Amino acid sequence: MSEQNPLYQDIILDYYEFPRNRGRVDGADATCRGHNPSCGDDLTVSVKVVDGTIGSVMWDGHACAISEASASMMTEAVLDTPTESARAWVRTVRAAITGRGESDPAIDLGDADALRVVNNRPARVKCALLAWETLDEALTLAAAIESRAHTADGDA
Amino acid sequence: MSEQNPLYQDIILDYYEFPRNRGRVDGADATCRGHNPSCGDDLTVSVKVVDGTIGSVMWDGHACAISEASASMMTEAVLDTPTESARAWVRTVRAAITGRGESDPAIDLGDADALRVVNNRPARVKCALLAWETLDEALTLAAAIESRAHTADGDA
Amino acid sequence: MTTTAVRATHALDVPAIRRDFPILETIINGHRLVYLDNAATSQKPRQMIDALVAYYTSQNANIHRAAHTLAATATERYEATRQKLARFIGAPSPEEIIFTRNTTEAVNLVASSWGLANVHAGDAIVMTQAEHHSNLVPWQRVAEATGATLTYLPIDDGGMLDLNAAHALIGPRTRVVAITHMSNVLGTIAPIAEIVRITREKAPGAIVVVDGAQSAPHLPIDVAALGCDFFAISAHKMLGPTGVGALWGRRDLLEAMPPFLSGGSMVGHVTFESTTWAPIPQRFEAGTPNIADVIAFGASIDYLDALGMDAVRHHEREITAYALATLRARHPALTFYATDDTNVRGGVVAFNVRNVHPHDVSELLDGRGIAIRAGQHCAHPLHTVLGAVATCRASFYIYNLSEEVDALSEGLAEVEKVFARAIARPQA
Amino acid sequence: MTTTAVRATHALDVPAIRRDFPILETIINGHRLVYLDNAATSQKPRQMIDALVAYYTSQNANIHRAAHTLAATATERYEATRQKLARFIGAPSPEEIIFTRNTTEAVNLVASSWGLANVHAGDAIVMTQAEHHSNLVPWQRVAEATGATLTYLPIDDGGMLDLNAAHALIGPRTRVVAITHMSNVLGTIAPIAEIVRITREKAPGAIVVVDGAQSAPHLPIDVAALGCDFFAISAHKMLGPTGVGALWGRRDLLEAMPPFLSGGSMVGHVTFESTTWAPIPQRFEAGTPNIADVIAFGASIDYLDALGMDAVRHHEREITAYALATLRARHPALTFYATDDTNVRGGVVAFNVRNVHPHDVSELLDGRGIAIRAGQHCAHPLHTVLGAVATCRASFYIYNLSEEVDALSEGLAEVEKVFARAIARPQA
Ligand SMILES: Cc1ncc(COP(=O)(O)O)c(C=O)c1O
Ligand SMILES: Cc1ncc(COP(=O)(O)O)c(C=O)c1O
Repeated sequence: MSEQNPLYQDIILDYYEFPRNRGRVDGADATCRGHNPSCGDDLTVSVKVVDGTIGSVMWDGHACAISEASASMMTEAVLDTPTESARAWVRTVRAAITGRGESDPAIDLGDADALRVVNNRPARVKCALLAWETLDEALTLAAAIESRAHTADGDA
Repeated sequence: MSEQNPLYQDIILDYYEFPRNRGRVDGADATCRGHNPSCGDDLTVSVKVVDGTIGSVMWDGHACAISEASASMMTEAVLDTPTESARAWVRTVRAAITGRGESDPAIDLGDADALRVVNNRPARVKCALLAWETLDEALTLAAAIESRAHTADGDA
Repeated sequence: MTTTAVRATHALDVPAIRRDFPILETIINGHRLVYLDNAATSQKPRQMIDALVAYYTSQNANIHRAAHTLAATATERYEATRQKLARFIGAPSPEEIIFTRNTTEAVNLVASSWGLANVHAGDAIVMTQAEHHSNLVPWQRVAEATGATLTYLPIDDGGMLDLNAAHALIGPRTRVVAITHMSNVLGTIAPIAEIVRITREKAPGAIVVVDGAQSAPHLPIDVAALGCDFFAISAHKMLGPTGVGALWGRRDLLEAMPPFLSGGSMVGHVTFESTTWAPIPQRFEAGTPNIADVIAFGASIDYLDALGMDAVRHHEREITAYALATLRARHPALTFYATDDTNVRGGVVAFNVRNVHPHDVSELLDGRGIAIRAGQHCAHPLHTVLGAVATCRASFYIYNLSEEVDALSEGLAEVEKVFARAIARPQA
Repeated sequence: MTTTAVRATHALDVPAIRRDFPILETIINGHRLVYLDNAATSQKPRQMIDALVAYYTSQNANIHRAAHTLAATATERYEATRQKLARFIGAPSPEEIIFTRNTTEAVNLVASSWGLANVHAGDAIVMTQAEHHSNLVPWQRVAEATGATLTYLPIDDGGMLDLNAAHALIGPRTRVVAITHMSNVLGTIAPIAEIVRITREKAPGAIVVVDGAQSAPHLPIDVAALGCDFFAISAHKMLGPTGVGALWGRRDLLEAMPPFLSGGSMVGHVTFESTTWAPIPQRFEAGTPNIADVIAFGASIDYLDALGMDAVRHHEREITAYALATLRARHPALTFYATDDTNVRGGVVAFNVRNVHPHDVSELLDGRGIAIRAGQHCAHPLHTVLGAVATCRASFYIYNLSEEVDALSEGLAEVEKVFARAIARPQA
């Protein structure tokens, strides 16, 4: 661990070096790409929703250690949870990192609590949030596709 | 006369207040307009050349005291002189005012010598030269018209 | 900011303000500078100059593209000015503020990006007779490129916009209404909210573009209350550095507009084949912006904020009224071109001395250290309307004293002495 | 200018130079700043900062339009920078220099004014794979507007322009050759004179536009010797203020070009119906220019002139060679992207640490006060060619010391320690 730089805590480096759920979900309901043009972070999140619960979620791409560690943490946190709790996770991580918005008191961030190190570092906040925001988008997309499918069913 | 400002010598004010040869030459060979967009000086010089000599020359328009005085001085200086001497006058005045270019040692500037007051005043040099430069243009134009007329004669 | 010039009341503490402007100590031709050319550019408080020096001596870095500390700090401070300016002019969001070089570039941005995409042959572009070239020539070019027609709303004898004419001339074909908030020659203030109301009623598809170059430095501005679509300013006229201007635009319009200049920083992703654009405001800020000056402009806004724009306006009404009364009383050979009513005018005063060219007036005043402007003030067409080849223009700001009006009057007395015989003649 | 750093010999007196740059004393995260982000923007000598302060505290006025003393002086000093810059880059005449905000605007000016008027469907615009977005996106937009095609000259493994490809790809349909003199990622120098020769032979109707943003600060420039048609620079990369750039263009081309932005100062005469344009360079400088910064840029040019651009180049070759040798020797996990031959490259060094994202490298270096840049450096397409998501970039200038290269190396050792396990894996 770096003595100078609190960003690179063991837990973050560990997630970076041993990525969890890296890859693409086969037959994903939604796949979204998150891009941070200023530094080149580029992550893709794919997700499969089964009966309102996140059945599979993976991330892929290349980004900085904070971004990639955060992406692994994200997949661990929301796998097998209802999409509503996954949304609550996104809000809670966002609140923890930016100090803005509501957090869900029922959620214990666990390892993801380490992401707070980017507090007050605007340039790194984007990195830490990238996977979470991209998940959020993917869930919105999945819901939209789902509801369109239902409407189509109704029409048929 | 202004104690503060050497520009407004009696001789310049006199020319300004009692303009010489102001108006337009009837049946002019060439009429040119000189414009100084930064301050709004706007002078028109018209000239009639008879047997290579300036038979009539007048100026018209509105400009600052230096410009207008200079225009009156110009008409007095070159009236009834051969166009070649008029050109030499233009060069000599230009050299006196800007310190650049050749002057004709045979020319005694007379009243126009007062225009030297604009030396080192780039913004006013344009004013003092405006009528002279415009005369220069008018003479060039008159010569071009004349030579075209001759060519036309030759062709006929 | 801690300025010594902050006052709770409505009156500016002008002597305290003057101490913040080092240039006011300058000696010009043997006299202490009397700076009455504020419509051309304002002078600068040491707070702005100090901000520039601080930036270059301890904070300088390129922004937006790096994570190193200097760059992150510079980015934050650059964006802070965007927030300050948004608040200062009542813009709903800082993302609606685009930094440009000056008002001229801001108007060009609208004319080129919105205008070329939305104005069509047969459409009408409506301006006023009092426009500065910067809010006129770009629209002439749009008209030429698109086949639109040009309409100029007339001004009346007091230099005020003729609202009846606006009612008559703004109509369903109108696509752009481009209008100067405060004339840089006459000082008169256009009734923008009323023009917007007429435009919305008569020409719902039209945009209202306001040239705020002269108003933002001198009047409290609330673009939301004005109701216009675009508002353009220049920092250098409002205590800020040269090289910075801004365009405020309504978010929905900006978001639908194609880029203006292109290059670094305004893109999303670039491939050899094609390019996606960044969101606003970055989409309209191509290349390395004028970082230092935008940051320093923040100090100028702070300064005006601390004075209070109501107090600024109050001071200018007073000094303008004093100037008009003094000059009219003491100098019968002067012609003025606009109403004296300071309810509807600011501190720009155009005049002429009978039979004396403005250039000569300004020359003689300059000999006494008094800086006014002589010429056509980038408003050639207006001068045709006024029937004046050129005009003299004195213009006031927060640091001007009534003593400086007196100095101007004494200077004009010298002009009258030098040109006594010319003035005695009837008007040429 | 009296700089303590002037030397008659070929070696720069770097310690003396450093005393002219106050920011180099700044403490960043507990360490003295090591500024290696010069390709993004250079730091500023006190001579430039002093010129700014002097301008705002005793000379500030708008230019070109008034006869009062301040305005006349400001005009002269503004024009003096034009003369200095013309001399500095070997332009035949100061009238061929147009001041812009930055390189980006300079390229946009050519693309918009010359390009839209002269490029037609089926014409080819030839660039290189190494272009900065600022010399790429504007040409993509010209192609889109006109129906022209885009061709990119490839670079070889050493990051050098492939001249054989230039011979093959520049042809009779070529109308524009737009090329970066020195790559802002690779540091490699393009053989401009040779490209011009090929262009004149193969495509006599084409213009050669050179992006000199990275070359003008670091190499002696002689546009007449290069033989190109346009040359664009940014002052902020060459010791000057932000907010100033310049375009040099061949007089006959500039004189035939329609205006770019329009408004005040760039007109001849304006009527309600139409407008005539001012001669060059005024035609291309609409509105109040960045007067203060142009004047201050004059001090930066004086500073570089006093050092001598040969000496600047010599210093940068030395420090670049030292950096490449040191980093290659001590850091086997580093990948570089260009030739080490300092005959054909300048002091911009892109690299990557195996399996470590550039953002993390720059973050750890920043913790030690070392400013480098991480990302795609406004060259997305080039990064595709390099097969790198992003790169780290260290870039040197006149004030950099070999000790700073050593500090960079120590910082990279920390990166290697923190990311030891990731680096030990094979390349991802
Ligand atoms: C090669 C090159 N071209 C163009 C630019 C753009 O310069 P600016 O951002 O000053 O317009 C840069 C720098 O960012 C550059 O390095
Ligand atoms: C009313 C008005 N509009 C536009 C401008 C143009 O401003 P700038 O030259 O800063 O672009 C000016 C000032 O010159 C002005 O007074």
